[in-house]
Order: sequence, then structure tokens, then C-alpha cells
Amino acid sequence: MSADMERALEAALFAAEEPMSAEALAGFLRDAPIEEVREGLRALAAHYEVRGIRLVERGGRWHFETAPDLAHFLRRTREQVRKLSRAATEVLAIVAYHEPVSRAEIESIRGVQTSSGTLDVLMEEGWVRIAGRRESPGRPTIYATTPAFLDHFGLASRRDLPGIAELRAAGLLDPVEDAYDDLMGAGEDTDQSADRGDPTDV
Amino acid sequence: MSADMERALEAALFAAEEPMSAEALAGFLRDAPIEEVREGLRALAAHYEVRGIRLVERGGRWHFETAPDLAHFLRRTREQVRKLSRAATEVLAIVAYHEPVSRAEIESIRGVQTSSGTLDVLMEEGWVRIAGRRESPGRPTIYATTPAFLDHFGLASRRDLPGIAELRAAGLLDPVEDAYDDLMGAGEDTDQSADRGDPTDV
Amino acid sequence: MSDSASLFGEDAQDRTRGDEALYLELDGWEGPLDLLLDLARRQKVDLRSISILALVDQYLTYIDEAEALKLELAADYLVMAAWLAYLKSALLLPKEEQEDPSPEELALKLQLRLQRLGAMREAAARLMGRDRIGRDVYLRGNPEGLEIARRTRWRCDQFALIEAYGRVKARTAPAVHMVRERPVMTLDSALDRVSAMLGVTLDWMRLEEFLPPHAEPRLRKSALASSFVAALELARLGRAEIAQDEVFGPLRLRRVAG
Repeated sequence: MSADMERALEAALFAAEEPMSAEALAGFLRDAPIEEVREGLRALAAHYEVRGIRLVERGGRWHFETAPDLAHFLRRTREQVRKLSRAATEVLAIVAYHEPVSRAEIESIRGVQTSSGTLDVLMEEGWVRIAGRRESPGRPTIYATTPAFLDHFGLASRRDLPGIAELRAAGLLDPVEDAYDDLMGAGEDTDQSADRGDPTDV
Repeated sequence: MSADMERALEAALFAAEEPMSAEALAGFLRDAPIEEVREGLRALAAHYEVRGIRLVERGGRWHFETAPDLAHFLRRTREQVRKLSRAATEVLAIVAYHEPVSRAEIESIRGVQTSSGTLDVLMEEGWVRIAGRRESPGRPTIYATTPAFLDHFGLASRRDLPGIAELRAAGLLDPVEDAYDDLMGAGEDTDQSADRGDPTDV
Repeated sequence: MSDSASLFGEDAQDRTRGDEALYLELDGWEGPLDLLLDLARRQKVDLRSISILALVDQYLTYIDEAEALKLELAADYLVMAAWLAYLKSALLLPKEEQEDPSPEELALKLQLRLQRLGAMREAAARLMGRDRIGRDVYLRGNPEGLEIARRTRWRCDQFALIEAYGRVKARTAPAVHMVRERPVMTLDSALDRVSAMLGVTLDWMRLEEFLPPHAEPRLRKSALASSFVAALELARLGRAEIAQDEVFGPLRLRRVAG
């Protein structure tokens, strides 16, 4: 078996658009003797045995394919980091503060309908999990946070989440604070409060 | 360089539908160090040197192709490349050796008007692209070659264009006016000729 | 063709055909410069050392014979012929009668142009002769393809989380709406004030004259609104008449006597 035969078979099989039989290959190679072609194919297959691609025979026809143990190199995941949407952040916060909660409870706390995609995003990210079903009419699915959630947000436990009193002290319940100010007749910030807009329509 | 790296590169390049840069390949190989990838590519290319297929670099991107000496086995069934007209081959050569180049410059070299169809054919083939406009009076469109041009003609880079170094050394890529000034040894107006920019008025 | 010297064209692409064939190839030329290049190559010397005078003669002879054969020549071939005839006569003139640019300069530039075209013709031939994909080398017939999946990683931090909860709580807390006390003139007091003032005079008065003087702006606005409604009410009761001479003009008011 000549090296030329092996090279010619290699090129022909590489360029072929579909698997080729030994007979078809012999036709390419100036009608080379079929036995030489078969021998060449075996030698070629042996050469590729240890490489990243392999020469395989399926139903009498030969083709190159990538080695199966390398399949994971042919796929690549490109990661794209994006800021979690406002809606998703709110849902995540509600799950964290109230877990376990059903979707209906989340909606009633948020005061807005929650798209199912929002919970999916949080579960895909590994921050929220399904925590079973509530033993109440309709047996709704209930959701809770995961250990990965605590890790990511730097919380030792859910007890680390600030309480309502702390939130208010931190000014995180601002719109309510303003209403309180108004009640107390805080004088000159009328214009400011006019600018703020309706705090309920968010 | 590990055998694993070589195998993984081999598989990825085999499976790829387009030429791949070392950077893109590194992305598939779990962000392997780029130097290891380059080293692997060189080793792989060396391995295939004597075989029926070859690993080649074109414009910084790598692909496998059949060895050129085996063309006669493969031509039979493969579609022949479209034959370019003489005008088109000349225009292509002028774009490649002079890029970026305006249509007026092409015409001044050929001494004949270039039909817009000629450039269209080359752009359709994917070998020539519009490379912006020249910042000179009339802001003419300028043309350059593409990575597909390098691929098709088996050029690692434009430096591989046949004879380009000799042509440049002989001044044959300079406009006639510059060459004339050089020949006349016009010492004092070198600056002028450098400023001239638009070599179309020959 | 193998070496760089051939780039200058002495042996490149020499069309080996007889002179008779030459005349039948008129369509084959890519313009007069192309014809000149081919004629120059027939001199079998480096393009740098061709004789321009001989080349001009060859070209003019070619054009003459083509015309004798009644071949149709495109205008640019004739323009080139005229220019070359001029160049030839200028080259033969005594030096002192020459103008600028000199015929030598023109001849040299023509030679430079021919060299450049020759170089590109040669380059094109060598380019086309390379191992080309689809003709000499082939790509993989049926590649499996590589797959790039996109995955989004979400970014969020503790502060954003807690702030979001605060936002939800603030939004859904029972809303308390407070109306701040503000200086107003009620409709009743406006009615009293306007009817009292109307009693003082029978003349037309502008509505603004019924407003309390020196009132602060917000009170003045309220008083204007209330007084206007009061005026309408008095008019309805037949106790006053209202006039306005033009759109947005001053509203005037007077008591209906009786």
C-alpha cells in the first residue's frame, strides 16, 4: 500500500459531502484495485485511531468524524452578564423575605402580575427553587431561596436580611417617609413632593 | 504542548464551518492560554504537512484543506470555480497589490474605464469590499480585499502576494508621477510628492 | 515564469500569434494601453529599455492597417494614435523649440505606465495560478459545525435586593392621602363679598376689582375662581349682569337695578 493511496483516500474522504464506499473511492483513484483501496482505508483508520478525528465505517461506507470524547470542545457557551431586571429583583426579594411563597402571594405582595419567565430566570440562575406545594386549596407550588442565593448575596442566613424597621431607618421605604413628612406639615418641600410623581404606579 | 490540546484543535478545526482564529479556538478549549493554542496549531500543521490534507493559516485564521497535488483526484466531481474575465482578474490584482484603491486609480493603471460590473463581480464573489472613502476631493469610494480573498488564493497574508516585495522595491506600486520624480532625482520636492496623495491624474 | 525579473514582463504572457491574427483580435484588447503593452512586449526587451519611437511607429502602423482592413476602431484608440503622432514629432524636434512638459518626460511617463500595467498583468496571472479553493484544494465536504450557545448570567447584589423589597413594601403600604391646609376663599364667602360690593355702585366693575387686595398669589387664585362662580350665580339669580367684549377679555359685572 503506497503512501500516495493513503493520502488520496484521506483527501477524497475529507472533501466528500457524504460517506463513501470503497468502490466509489476506487473510482476516484483512477480505478485503483479495490483490495488496495480497502487496505488503504484500514491503514488510514489505524492512523487516526489516536487522533482528534477518526475514520469510521458505517454500513460499508466510510467517513471522517470527530472523536466522541472531544464532543464537548465542539460546543461552547458564551456567557453574557446582564443586570437582573427590576421585576425579577423584586420577586427575588419577596421570595427571600417571605419564603416559602406561592406565586399568588408574590403577586399580592407586589401588587402586580408576575410573568412566569421571571421565576424561571431566578430558578435557572440557581437562586430560587421549588419548595413543594402548599397544603391549601389548589395546592399551589411554593418557592424558596437556595444556599447559592445566600452565597451570592453574601448572607450567612436569611436572618441577615434587614427587617422592616431597619429598612425604614435606612430610608429604603422612602415614599412612606414622605407621606409622614407631609402629615407633620414639613414646610418647604412642597415642590419636591410634586416632582416625585405618584409612588404607586411603578 | 499536550496531545490533548492537539486532538481538541484537530476536532474543532475539522468540525468548523469557517476558518478559525487562534483566539476563537481558545474559546472552545475552555479558554486555553493563547500561546498553547498557537503552539498546538503549529504542531498540528507540521503533522499534516506530509498528509493528504493540510492545516493552513490564511489571514490569521486556520482551516484544513486538501493537498494541492491531489487536485486531479478530486476535480472530477467538484464544481469548477467560475472563470474570471481578464478585466476582472486585472482589477482584482490591482486592488490586492494597491489596496486601498479608488476606481479612478484602478482606471489610471489599466488605461481604460472599468465597468461597474467588474467590481460588482469581485464583490459578489466576496473577494473585494468597499473600504470606506478616501479623504481627498470628491471623497471617492476605496476598495480592498477580504479575508475570503486570502482564503481562496491560499495566501497567509497580503505579504504572500506573488512578487509583491519585488514590485514594491522596484517602485512599480508607486504612482507614475512619484516614479517619475524619483527617476529625475527631484530632490527638493520630495515633501510635495509625499503630500500629493491622489495619484490619479496620470 | 519563475523569477522576479519576469515581473518586468520581457517574457511574460507573450501572446504567440502571427501578425495577421493580431488584427482579428481587436476586441481582445482592454484599451489602447493594453495594445501598446502587447506591442512593446514584441520588442522582446525589458520594458525599461523599450524604444518609444519604435513603439509609436508600431502602434501607428497597427492603426493604419486596421483601418485599411475597415475594422472599426473605438475612439480611444484613435485618440491615442493622435497623441502618439504628436509625441513622435515632438521627440524629433530640435531641443530648443520644446515646451513643458518635454516630450522626453511624456515618453518616460508612458513607459512607466506600461511597466505598471505590465506588472499588474503579470501579478494577476500569478495570482490566478495559485492553488485555489474549489479548483486545486478543497475544504471539508460536510463539516459537523461548531455550536456557540449563549447563556445569560444575571447580576444583582445585596443592596439591590433589599432596596427592591423596600420598594415593594413602600408601594403596597396603605396609602394615606393628606391635603395640606391652604388659603382658599370658599364660594359662600365669595358670594357674600361680591354681592356686598355690587351694592355699593351701579357702574361696571371688572371681576378683579372684587378680589381682596394684597392677597397672596394662591389665595388670589382661589378668590378669582370663587368670585367668578359667585358672579355666575348672581347673574343666574338676576341680581347682576356680566359682560365680556372679546374672547379672554376682561369680565365686567354690574348690579341689576331693582
